[in-house]
Parts: sequence; C-alpha cells; structure tokens
Amino acid sequence: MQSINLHVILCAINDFYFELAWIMDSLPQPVLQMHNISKSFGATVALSNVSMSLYPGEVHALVGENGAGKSTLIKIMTGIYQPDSGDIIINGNPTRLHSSAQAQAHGIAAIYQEPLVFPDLNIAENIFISHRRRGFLVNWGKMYRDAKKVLKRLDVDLDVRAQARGLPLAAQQTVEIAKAISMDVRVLIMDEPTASLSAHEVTQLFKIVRNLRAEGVAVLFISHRLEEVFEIADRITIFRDGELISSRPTHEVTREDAIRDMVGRPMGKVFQRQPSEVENVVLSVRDLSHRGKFEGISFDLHAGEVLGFAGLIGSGRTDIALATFGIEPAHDGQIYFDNKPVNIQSPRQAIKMRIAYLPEDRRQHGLVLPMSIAANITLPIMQDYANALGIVQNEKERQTAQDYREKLSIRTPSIDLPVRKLSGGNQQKVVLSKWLNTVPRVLILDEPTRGIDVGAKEEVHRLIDQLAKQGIAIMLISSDLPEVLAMSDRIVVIREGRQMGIFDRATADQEQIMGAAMGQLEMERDHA
Amino acid sequence: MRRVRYFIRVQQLREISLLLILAAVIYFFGREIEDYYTARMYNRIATQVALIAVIAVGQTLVVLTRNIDLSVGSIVGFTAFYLGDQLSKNPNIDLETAVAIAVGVGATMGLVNGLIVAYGRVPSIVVTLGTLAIYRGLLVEYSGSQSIQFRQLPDWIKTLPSEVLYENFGLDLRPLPAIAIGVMLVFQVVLLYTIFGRRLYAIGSSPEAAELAGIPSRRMIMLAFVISGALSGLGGFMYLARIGTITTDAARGLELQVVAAVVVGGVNIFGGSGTVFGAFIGVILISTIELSLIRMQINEFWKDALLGAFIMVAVLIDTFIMGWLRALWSRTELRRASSVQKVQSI
Amino acid sequence: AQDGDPIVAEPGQELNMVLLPKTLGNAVFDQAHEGAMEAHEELENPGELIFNAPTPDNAIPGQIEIIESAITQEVDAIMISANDYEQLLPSTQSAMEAGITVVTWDSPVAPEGEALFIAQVDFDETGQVMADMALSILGEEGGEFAILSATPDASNQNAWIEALQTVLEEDDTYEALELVDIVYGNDDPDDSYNEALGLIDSYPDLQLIMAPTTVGIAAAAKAMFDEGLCSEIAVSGLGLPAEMQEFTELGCAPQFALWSFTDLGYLTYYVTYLLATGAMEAEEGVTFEAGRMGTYTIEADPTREDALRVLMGPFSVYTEENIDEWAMDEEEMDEEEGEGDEEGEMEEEATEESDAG
Amino acid sequence: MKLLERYPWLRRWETLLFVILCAAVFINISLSEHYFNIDNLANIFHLSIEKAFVVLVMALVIINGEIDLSVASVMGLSASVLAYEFEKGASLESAISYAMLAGLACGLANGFFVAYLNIPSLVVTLAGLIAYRGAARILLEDRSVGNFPEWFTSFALDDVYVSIPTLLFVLVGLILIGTLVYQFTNLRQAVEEGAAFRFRKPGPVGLVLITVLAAVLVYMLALSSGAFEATTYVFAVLYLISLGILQFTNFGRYIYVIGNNRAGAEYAGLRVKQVKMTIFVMSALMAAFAGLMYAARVGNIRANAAEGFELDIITIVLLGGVSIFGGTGTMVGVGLSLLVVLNLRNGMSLRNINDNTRASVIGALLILSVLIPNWAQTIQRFLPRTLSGDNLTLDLENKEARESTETA
Ligand SMILES: Nc1ncnc2c1ncn2[C@@H]1O[C@H](COP(=O)(O)OP(=O)(O)OP(=O)(O)O)[C@@H](O)[C@H]1O
Ligand SMILES: Nc1ncnc2c1ncn2[C@@H]1O[C@H](COP(=O)(O)OP(=O)(O)OP(=O)(O)O)[C@@H](O)[C@H]1O
Ligand SMILES: [Mg+2]
Ligand SMILES: [Mg+2]
Repeated sequence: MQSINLHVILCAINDFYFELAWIMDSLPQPVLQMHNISKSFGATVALSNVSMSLYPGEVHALVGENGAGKSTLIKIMTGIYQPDSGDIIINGNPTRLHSSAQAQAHGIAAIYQEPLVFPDLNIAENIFISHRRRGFLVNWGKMYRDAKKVLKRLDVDLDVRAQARGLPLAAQQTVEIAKAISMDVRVLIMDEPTASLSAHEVTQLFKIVRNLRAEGVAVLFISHRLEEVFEIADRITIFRDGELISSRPTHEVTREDAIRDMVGRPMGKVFQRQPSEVENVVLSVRDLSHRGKFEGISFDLHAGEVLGFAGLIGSGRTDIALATFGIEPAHDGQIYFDNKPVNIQSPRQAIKMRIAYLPEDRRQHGLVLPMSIAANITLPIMQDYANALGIVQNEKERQTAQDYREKLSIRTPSIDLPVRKLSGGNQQKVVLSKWLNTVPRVLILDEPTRGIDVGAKEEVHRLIDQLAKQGIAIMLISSDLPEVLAMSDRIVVIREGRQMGIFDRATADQEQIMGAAMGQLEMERDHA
Repeated sequence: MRRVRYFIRVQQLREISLLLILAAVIYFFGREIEDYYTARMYNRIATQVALIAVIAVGQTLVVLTRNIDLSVGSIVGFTAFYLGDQLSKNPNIDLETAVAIAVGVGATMGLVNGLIVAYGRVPSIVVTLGTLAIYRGLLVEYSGSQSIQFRQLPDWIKTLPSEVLYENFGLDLRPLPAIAIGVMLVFQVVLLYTIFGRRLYAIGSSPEAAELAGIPSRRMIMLAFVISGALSGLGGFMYLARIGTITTDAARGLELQVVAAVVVGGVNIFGGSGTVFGAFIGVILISTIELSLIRMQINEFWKDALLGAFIMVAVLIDTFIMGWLRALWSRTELRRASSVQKVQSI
Repeated sequence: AQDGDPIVAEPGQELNMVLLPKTLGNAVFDQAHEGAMEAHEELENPGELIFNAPTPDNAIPGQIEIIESAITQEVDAIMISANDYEQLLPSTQSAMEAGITVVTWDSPVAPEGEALFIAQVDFDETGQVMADMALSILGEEGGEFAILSATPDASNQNAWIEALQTVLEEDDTYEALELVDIVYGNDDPDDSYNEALGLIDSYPDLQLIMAPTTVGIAAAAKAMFDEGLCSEIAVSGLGLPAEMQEFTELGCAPQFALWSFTDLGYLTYYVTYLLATGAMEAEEGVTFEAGRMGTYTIEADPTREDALRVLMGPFSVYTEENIDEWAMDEEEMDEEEGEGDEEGEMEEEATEESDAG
Repeated sequence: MKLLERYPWLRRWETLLFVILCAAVFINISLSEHYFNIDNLANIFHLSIEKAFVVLVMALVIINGEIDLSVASVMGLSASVLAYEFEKGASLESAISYAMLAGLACGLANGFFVAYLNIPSLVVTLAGLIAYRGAARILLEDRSVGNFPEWFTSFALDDVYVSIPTLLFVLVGLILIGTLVYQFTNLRQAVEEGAAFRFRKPGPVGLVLITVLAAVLVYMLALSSGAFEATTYVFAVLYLISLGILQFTNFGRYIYVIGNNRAGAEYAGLRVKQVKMTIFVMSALMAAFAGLMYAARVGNIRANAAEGFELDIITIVLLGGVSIFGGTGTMVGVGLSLLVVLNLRNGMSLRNINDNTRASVIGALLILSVLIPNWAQTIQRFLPRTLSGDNLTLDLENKEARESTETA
C-alpha cells in the first residue's frame, strides 16, 4: 500500500520536473542569477533582497547613484564578498563563491572600479597573469605577441614590454580591459570601465563589447554616463539605496525615467553653465616643457574662468597639471602667478600660493584610505586645526567635515568612518572637500566627475560654476567631452604633449575638438 | 641599441648596475692588495659565498611576495645539528639521504612559517621573528646543550668541502659552491619561466590585485616559505659539512647577513621586483668586501665600520647608476616611439 | 685559620645556589655544570642548584638580569663566569649587599664585586703553555705564527694573549717565534674559519695558528683540513679534546691544551658551599679541602690588586699520544659521572709531558 | 557577538593586550612568591629601561612605514663616545654632549639617506647597524672605560624618593591619563587607527571614578616611594610625551598619514621628507640617550654595549599592534605590550627559565596574539550566517588591510 503511494507520488514529482525542465530549456537560460541577495556593512545596508539575471548574448547595464550598491553586487558575483543572505545561481546550480579564483573557474571575470595592475610586471604579463591553462612554463614571445593582438583590438598603442609602474590611470584601465576581454569568459562584468576613457577608446571598447555579445557572452556594464548606457545596453537595471527599482529593456526606458528611478525624484534639465565674467589673469604658463611628456604649453588662466583641457588618454594633460602643482616640475618654460614669475618646486609651495590639485587617482594620491573622512578633509591645512602646541582640535575639524558632508551631500553614516568604506563617488566628494577646504584661488580638477553619479555630477557642475563665480580660476581636465564642452569657457586641446590650440566655447563643437585631439591620421583611420 | 633593448628588459638593468659595482670593488681591492687576482682569492670567495647564497635564494622568493623570513638562521642551526646528530648515530647514512633529511627538516619548518603567514594571515615579520626564537629554543631543547663534534661525523662529509669537481687554471669548482650555483640557476629559471615564479612577482607587486586576479596567493606564499625553509635546510647541510663542530649557537644571526645580501642584490624589500641572480651578486659583493678587508690586514677595529660604509656606498652608487641607466633607457624608448610614429605617418 | 687543618665542609646544609656561566650552548660550561652537580650531590645539599645563562646576543644584560632575579629569589650564593670584568659590578655588588655569596670562576669580575675567584689556571701560565706548545710544534728554528682569538674585548683571552706576548719578549728561549698578527673570529665558527684562511693568505710563511678559544681552534683546524694544509700549517691553542681529537690525529692540531671544566665546576661549588655556610671566610691563606680534588689554599691574586683567588691548575696538554684516552674518558663521563682520581693522574702525566716538550 | 557590536572597543588590539597583561600578571603571582614585591616590580623596568626608551620612538618610526635597525648600534656608539671622551679627560658633561652629538649625526645620516635619497630604510639602517658599531669599535678598541662620577651612575642605579609636590604632579597626570582612557573606552563608533582620539569630557561619574583611581595609584606610589630608579620616572614622562605627540598633535597625524599613503601625503603638500628626517633624528637621539642610560646602569662601557637589542625592541613594538607596513598602531598598545613582555620576562626569570626558552615564549605569544583573533574570525565566518555577519570581523586584522596602500 504505502510503497505504491510513494511510487505514485514520486512519478508525479518526476513528471512535474520533467515538464518544468522542458519549459525552462526552451527559454534562454540565465548564465548567472542573483537571488534575493542582501548584504550590509555594519549599519549600512548595501544591498537588500536584490534579484537579477544575466542572459547570454546580452549587455545588461546597471545604473544608480553613488553608493547604491552596484560595486557591492558585483563583488558578490565574483566571490570577493559573501552575501548575508540569498543565492548565486550559475547555470541553474546554486553555488557559493569564496574567491575570485572560483568565480573565474565558472567563467565570470570582472574589471573592477579601481584598476588594480601589478606595477612591477610588464603590460603583457599584467594581461595574462590570471589566465588559466597556460601550461607550466612562460612562453614570453607568445605572450608578447598575444598581448599586442589584444591591445590592437582596443586600438591602443602601449609598449607591451613596458613595466606597468607609473602608467596613468587611463592606461591602467585599458590594461584591465585587455585582461578581461582576452579571457575566455561567459560573464564579463565591467564596473565603470569608461570612467577615465575618452570618446575614442570608448568607441573601441564598445566595438569589442558588441563582438562579445555576438559570441554569446553576458556583459554586465556599469557606468554613470547615461549616453553610453543607452548606446550599448540591451537592458537597464536601476538601483537605489541597495534596492532594485526597475529592470527593463532599453527601448522601454527614457533618460528621464532612468534619472527619476535613480534619484527617486524627477530632475530638471541638464545643467547648463553660463559663461562667466572673466577677470584678471591669475596663472599664466609660457612654453612649459617636460622632456618626454609635453612641450610648448602656453595658456592664461583668468580668475572666474573655467579652462577646459581636452585630449585623448595619455595626451599629457595630467602631466601639465602635475607640473603646475609642483609634483613633477617642468624642465623648461615659465609659470607666472599674479603676473609674477614663480618657480613651483613642490606641492607645498603650490598650496601656499593657493593652488589646489584634485588628482585623477584618488586612491593613490587623493586619500588616506584607512583614516577618517574628517582627517582626510583637513589634511593639507592641518596646521590650521592645531593650536600653538600642535594639538589637534577635534571639534573644529569635525565641524569642517560636517559642513562639507552637508554641502556636498556625502553619503555616510558618520564622518568618523574610514574613507575606505565609502563608495567610489563619495570618496571623490571627500577629495573635493579636502581641496575646497584650502580655499584655493586656482583649482586644478583632474577628472573631477570620474565615477560620480548623475545627480552628484550635476552637483559638482553647479559647484564648479559657483566656484568660478566666486572668482576661483579653474583648470578642468576631463575625458568626458560633453562635460568639457558644457563647463568650460575656453578649451585647450592637447595631443601627444603638444598644444593643438585653444578653442572658444562659443565657436567650438565636438567634431572640431575631437579632430584636433586625434590628429588627421587617426581621424581617417577611424572613418575607414 | 634596439637589439640590446630587445634582449634586456628594464628589470635587468639592476643586475648590470650591480655587476659594474662588483667590478669596481674588485678593481679597488686589486690595487690595494698584492696578489689579489689569484685563484686562491677566487676559491676563498667561492666557498664563503656558497652557504649564504643558497639561503639568499630562498629569501629572495619570500621577499618577492612582500614577506620576509627571519627564521633562516635558526633553521640552518637546527638542521645542521639535527643532521649531525643523525649522522653520528647512523654513520652509514649516505650523501643523498643526508641532503634529503636536511631539506625535509628545513621544509617542514618553512611549512610551519608558511602556514601561519598564508593561512593564519599573520604578517611574516611577526611570524618569523617568533619562529626565529622558537626554532632556536627547539634546538636547545633537542640538543640538551650538547654539541656535535667533528669526529662523530662520517668521513664522506668531512672531506666533502675539500673535494674538487672540476679544475682549471687553479680555479676549483668544489661541491658547496657548485650547489650554490646550481640552486641559483634553477631558481632563476623558475622565477623567469614558470607560472609559479611570475605569480610570486605578481603577489608582491600588488597583493590586492593578485587576490582579485584569482591567483592562489596563499598557496604561493606558503610555497615560497617552504622553499626558503628547504633551502635553509640545505644550508644546514652545507654548514655542517663546512664547520664540522655544531653547537646550539650555530648560524646565529645569519638572517641579518642574508637579508643584507638580498637587499644589496637589488631585491625590493617591498616585494615585486628583483632576481635570484641579483641576490647572488649581492652575496658575492658583500663577501668580497668582507674577505678583502680581512686580506687587507687593516686594523681589526676598523673592519666593521668599513664594511658598513662599503655597503652604504655600494647601495648609493647602485641607486645613481640605476637612475642613470633608467634615464638612458627611457630616452631610447622615446626615440623609438617617435620613429615608429614617423613611419606610420609616411 | 692561617695554619692548622684544612677546613672541611659539613654536608647536608640547605643552600640555594646559582651557577651562572657566560652563555648557553657552550660545551665547556655544561661540563662545569656536571662538576657542580657532582659536588651538589656529594655535599647532600637539599637546596636547589640553579643553572642558567643568557644567550650570546644578550650576554651582559642577560647576566645582570639573572643576578637581579637571583637577588629577588633570595638565593644564598651565585657562582658566575663573568662576561665582563666591570659591567656586572653594580649587580654583583648589590647581590653581596643582600648577603649573597658571590664567587667567580673561569672569568672574574673586579675584586669589589666578588668574594674570590676560582682561577682555572694561572693566567701567566697560560701564556707560558701556549709559548711552549708553539715552540714544540715549530721546533728550534721557529717561524711565524698568528693568534686567532675570540672577540677583541674578551677579557680572558686578552689576558692570556698578553701573558704570551710577555713570555715571548722576556724569555730568550722563544726568540725564534715571531708573532705576526692577532685576528678575531668573534667566537663564531664561520667568522673564525674565514679569519684563519685570511691569515694564511696574508702571510705566506705562516706556520702556526694559535687559537686560545675552543670555537676558534676547531674552526681553524677545520679550515686547514678543508684546504689540505694540515702538513704545512699547524693549529694550536685551547681546545676541547672531544672536539679536537680527530684533528690531532690527522696532524692538523698536533698539540693543544685545556683544563678540566668539570673539575672547575666541582671546585667552585665546594668553595662556594664553604663560604656560604660560613664554614670559611674568604681570606688569604685559608686552607680547605675540596672533596675528591684535595686541599687548596686561598691566595692573593698576583694578576689583580686586592683580589683573592683559588688556583685550580694544572693545564693538560693534549697530543696525539694521549688524546685517544682523553676523548674516550670524556665520552664515558657523559654516561656515568665520577672516575675523578684516574683523571687527576692523567693530568699530571700530561703536564709533565708538556714541560718535557 | 552582540557585545562586540555594542562595545567596539572590545575589538581593539589594546583590549586584547590588556587581557594578556592581566593573565601574565596573574600567572606570575601564582607561580612565584617573589613576583609581587615592590623591588621586583621596580626591577621589571629597571632591567630593560634602555630598550623601553627606544621602543617609544621605534613605534613612531614603524608607524611612519620605516624601520630603524641601527638603534642598538647607535646606543653602543653614544656610550662609546661618552667613554672615549671621558677617558681622554673631558668632563662628563661635555662627554655627554659629544655622545648626543654622535647620536644626532647618526640620525641625520639615516634620515638623509632614507628621506632625501629614497633608499629603503631597511637597507640604510642595516648598513648603519654595522657601521655605527664599527665606529664604536674604532673609538674604544678593546678597552673598557668606567669610573664615571657618582651622580651619573646614581641616576640609573639609585632609588628615588618621591616628594609631596611630585605626588601632586603625578596625581594631575594620572587624572589626565584616566580621562584619556575613559573616553578611549567610551567611543561608540570605532575610531579608526590614525585618527586622533577624540576628546570627550567625561561625565561626573566618570570624573569621580578617574579621580578615585588616580588617588589610589598615587597612594600606592607613595607607599612604593624609594623603589624606583630615576630612569623609570624619566621613562614615564617620556611615555606620556610620546603618547601625546602621536595621538594628539598634527605631527602625530602626519606620521600616520605618511605611513599609510606616502604619495597621498606628498600630493596633500605635507613635508614628507622633513617628517621622515625628524623621525630618524628623534630615533637616533633617543637611542643615544638610552645608550647613556645604559652606561649609567652598568657603570662601565665597551664597544659592544647594547649589541643585539634591536630585535627585542622591534618585537615589543610589533606586539603592540603596530603594523610593520606602517600606518597603524597606538601608543597605548605599545605601552601595554611593553608591560606584557617585561612582565613575562620577569616572571620566567624568577622561575629560572633560560633565555632561549623565554625568547621562544615571547615569540610564540607574538604569533598567537595575531593568529588567534584571525582564527576566531575565520571560525565566525563558518558559523551559521545569522550568528555572524562579516562586519563583525575583529578590527585586529587592520594589519592586513594596511597592505592595500602601497606607496610608490
Ligand atoms: N567595505 C565596506 N565597508 C563598509 N561599507 C561599505 C564597504 N563597501 C561598500 N560600503 C558601503 O556600501 C554602500 C554601497 O557601496 P558600493 O560601492 O556598492 O556603491 P556603488 O553603487 O558602486 O557606488 P559608486 O557608483 O559610487 O561606485 C555604500 O554606502 C558604501 O559606503
Ligand atoms: N594609452 C597610452 N598609450 C601610450 N602612452 C600612454 C598611454 N597612457 C598614458 N601614456 C603615457 O603617459 C603620458 C601622459 O599621461 P597623462 O596621464 O599625463 O595624460 P592625460 O592626458 O592626463 O591622460 P588621462 O586623460 O588618462 O589622464 C604620456 O607621455 C604617455 O607616454
Ligand atoms: Mg562602485
Ligand atoms: Mg590624466
């Protein structure tokens, strides 16, 4: 009796599953499914009950404000963090990932938000270091050849034998991208890969992404540049405060919808800056040269002006900034400050003259990660926060930090939290606060909106405008061409360390500046 | 220059710079000391270098991963004593077995270091500063404060250091230096051509990135410590063969000599760069200075000060030569880059 | 007690005593410990005999620490082989102030900091013995020789070397001996080995290396052995028979000398026991009986002002003829203790021989 | 686990050290009747006072991301210069100033090579370790020099009786420290390493508590008056000063910042080179001073004075929770670690345990003190998730986190 019953039940279950499986098979099966994932860091809830799926042959975009939990999600996908609850399902099998090696074994590879290259290895090795099944011995010749091929696909010209130490951030990012695309992956996760790339490289990257999509790879793409998202993605998923707000095919979403979902409220028109009233010249640079980096750079920077710097990655814009700020003083040429010739040999001198520089690599140069937000913000002018005995006045310091937290809406439970625990965008705001706190007269912004969400980006833009109105002279280096165009009064275009001209905002357009930045040759190649 | 560039990578500039310094040092002492360029001097340096060189190779692997192994002296002491004890109890142990015992004991001690560092996530300097004392304590316990005496050893090990494997122009190749050269060559190849070797560089270069790149860092680090331990064990064997009389103080303080040699040899103490060959030259450099100072018959009380000064000067010159070579390098690189550009635009 | 019978120890009194040699890990000090233990049992002392020493890298501060801790523990006596003649003074003095009997052996401290010193041999005699050994090795025609010592600041070695130099200068018998250099191997086998090789490279006519340190002599002998130079350059000095036996038989170290550290430990214990129990005062001329070793007298130390010593003596000189028996004896010693009488006789023989040579 | 969440200070390294210290004291008391004796307690410091001095500055050096292996040699050199000058017939006062000048010279040399020529400090000070000792050998050769004037040696050897004004001074000091410790344990949020401690005025209850505690301590001090040597008091004052510098001043903040991210500090316009220079000079000066104290204590100097002290000193600093990679660690931790090590050494010494074994025990403690919390964390991770939560990872792992910031 009993056994028959059991048999019947078992058969029924079996049938059910058989049918279920049949239905499932006919649908495209997700390669990677995140099911009800939650994760919190102390009091911060980074993710709550997030479910999403990645399908082969799909470019899936993930957008959301800074600190929405995007990076956290992908770190869970690659086994760096373990979720507090929820499951990761790979090809239908629930899996627990404990390390990124494990994730890679499952065909999941990621480019992380902060590029992590091996400074002592050369570029080719950096690309191939985590490749599996390379055999026991290293075949250097083959590795160089393969590396060249991969870089060619990205159309970047880097010496594959060069050490990665000292590579500019953008080049590091290209290496990371090369590493990821050269792998044999089924899921490719890219956390803000384009943050420091300029239009040309982005175009190349998108070509490759489209190829991968055609090959059936699932691509998860994170970016704060909505234009890019709409250009490349098939599906857009929006996060806010650790929750999944919506996930729709791209054609069902408008830019306004997306922003509303991200910010939680509708936003007005994109910020448009009015040209400012140009005052006297604060900083002027004549024939500045640094052997092997740039030469013959000359420009005037007026109080209240935003002077944009456009160019491809590696064109030398950062080097010019570093020379102006005294970190790598120029070999030739002259800098005038308030019409007086000056010789800036160290950042300290520059800060004394009230020049501030917001570096492009915030982790290496901008922040002291394990220290508190407050301590980071007051760092360059510590002496102002100490009494005669050199004892730090904590209350004063905290007050400053508190002010900036409100002014720049830094999302954090406390200003005593170490900066390491903030999301990328909020870290950027801390660096910005730090330099604003020095009350600069000349503010050099190197990729100030790198990794900043739309809302915050607009805030930064407003802030730049405000600062300019207050009479601060601003050098704005950005690879985001629309940003440069929208924010600058005049634009200096740099190509391979040479100044290609200074364009007036009223007359310049995107085509023209791109043309100058790339030179004729590349333009032709691009069109071909 | 382009051809040269093709064969020499930037990282190898360091070795070139070290070789230049070594040549300068030898030239300097050659002028100061009569009969300096003799086969005898070569033989002295060769035998003196052997022990430290072997241990420095292991240390290099560890330092490459941004770790340090301070327990090598104690491991050498312990294995030397342990092996001596075994040999005196069973005189029919042969060479192969003896080496295997020494390497095995050393590797075990290295394994303990490696496990605690890699899987216990305790900084290596903490671990090996601890085991430096603990292994020495073990030795004292094990020995019961007795010593190993020359007469207790079997004959083959007594004569081992003085055997000559190959001789030419009075330059002998004896077993101990031969071991050192062999070990150096093997690990130079391992570091350059194996995945394991390259991963050691990667780990030391950026531990965080290594973790993210899916490199099994812990296993690699552990392995580096095991190898360092095993080579220290081999060093223990060499120490026994060379010194013959082993007390509980054997090889005390060796770790500082080894670290000095590795560091002078251009291995970055913060990991990620340096080669076994460089460390080897570092050992030769220091030993040459030491032995030449002995030969120079300068006042006993001046030797330490001069040695310290010489090391400092060597490091200084190295820094400058390196800077110069690097500058030269990047200039040729630039020239090449611009010439390529021209070819393209034509 | 100037005259009259020697003082005899009354066994069974309770004393906690510390035996504090220079460092751990040196075979000779373990032999001294054995001797002291022998006496400890013989005298049926129900107290503790504490054996403790610092490591070489902590030598002086370590000894200070052990002394201070002994004071805290209120021990009755400290027997110390001092790492420094003066630096331990504050500690040993405060030990004496605390009523502790401080006796030095092997290596003394300044007289203010000790009751008396048990001298293993007469320091001048050491110079004499080394000169004799050199002469007997090099023969009448003499030749060049060099000294390989421990550290430049090892007080014992320095005293012996000085004594040797005095003998060479003052006695015409040794005219043919030429001391060319003094080098230091820091009591590290590896350094000593290199220094020995450095000597033969620097002095092509060198015929003898004299190493008044057990570490140095063994390392130097091994170096000559490795270089196959035993027939040309001899090694001599102060060495442990067990460590040197083979080198002597191979001709690398034809002669060397030492005293018995076991006896030294034994004698030290006896003297300290007598002083600490109050049976004896540390005064010149006092005669006492030290168990199996016989009768000794406290005398003024000729090498140091205002200092007292008990001279153990004599030297044993080892050659190919007697080394065999010695090494064997010592091995037995390791297993079963005692057999002191036999040893004593041998010693006499050996000394006679050296005098003859 | 809840407890850890509620009281973050429970997770601190210093708390762990405090527990170990209590355990060590307890074991010592139960194993040796001689331990809890005022003279012995004084000896705990007295016998290692020179190392203790140098530990204070070594902590700053290591937090700054550097290391100074040459300290013991500088100690030896300063003592030898003192002896040399004194032997030549100079007055002790001028000999002392020469000795300190020698220290200054060593510090300037170390600092110059490290800060301005960018040679790793390990290399520089390793060479210094050999060279400065060598310089001492050149001066004293094999001589030993002693017979320093009474006032000099008595400074290190004679017990000091404390007067009423001193006691009052100490009382005030203790109340201040108490306030510090009070607010230190009272932080609701984990204040990160490197951030200055925040001053928060204790409430009335806290104040009363602190005052009572301080009064008791002062009473004990009055009872023990005459047991401690002057050097111990000097050490106490120097400890407070270095704690103040590191934890409360902007110079202290610079030390942390540079230790964490040197490039970042440079970009922020900090005078990185000058700070490093200052620290190496401080280190050498302190070592020189410690060398003088050593001369006063042993009353007689040879060229090998203080040889081999460096490893002990570094061990104490590391046990104090200072990361060898720089940027982490507090003076409170270093002070506790000093107490732990000295107490353990003393306890074992009273049990006549030999040097090798003692070093082994401290070595094992050094390893275990990091290993066990790490294990606890690993075990926690494998517990059912509801019980754990990654955020509760003991902050003790901060040593590892520091690796992430590499300075180029
Ligand atoms: N290791 C950590 N410890 C504590 N909190 C963290 C940690 N990592 C992230 N957080 C917090 O979790 C939240 C989500 O961060 P996450 O990095 O995922 O944001 P994001 O969406 O990637 O933002 P962005 O666009 O700025 O990169 C943030 O509030 C952040 O402060
Ligand atoms: N992708 C690259 N290919 C070749 N060289 C590069 C590349 N990226 C950087 N470089 C090198 O870096 C130098 C300029 O870097 P720099 O960071 O100043 O440029 P940048 O215009 O600021 O770029 P970014 O916009 O990425 O910050 C050049 O001299 C070049 O040699
Ligand atoms: Mg992110
Ligand atoms: Mg840039």
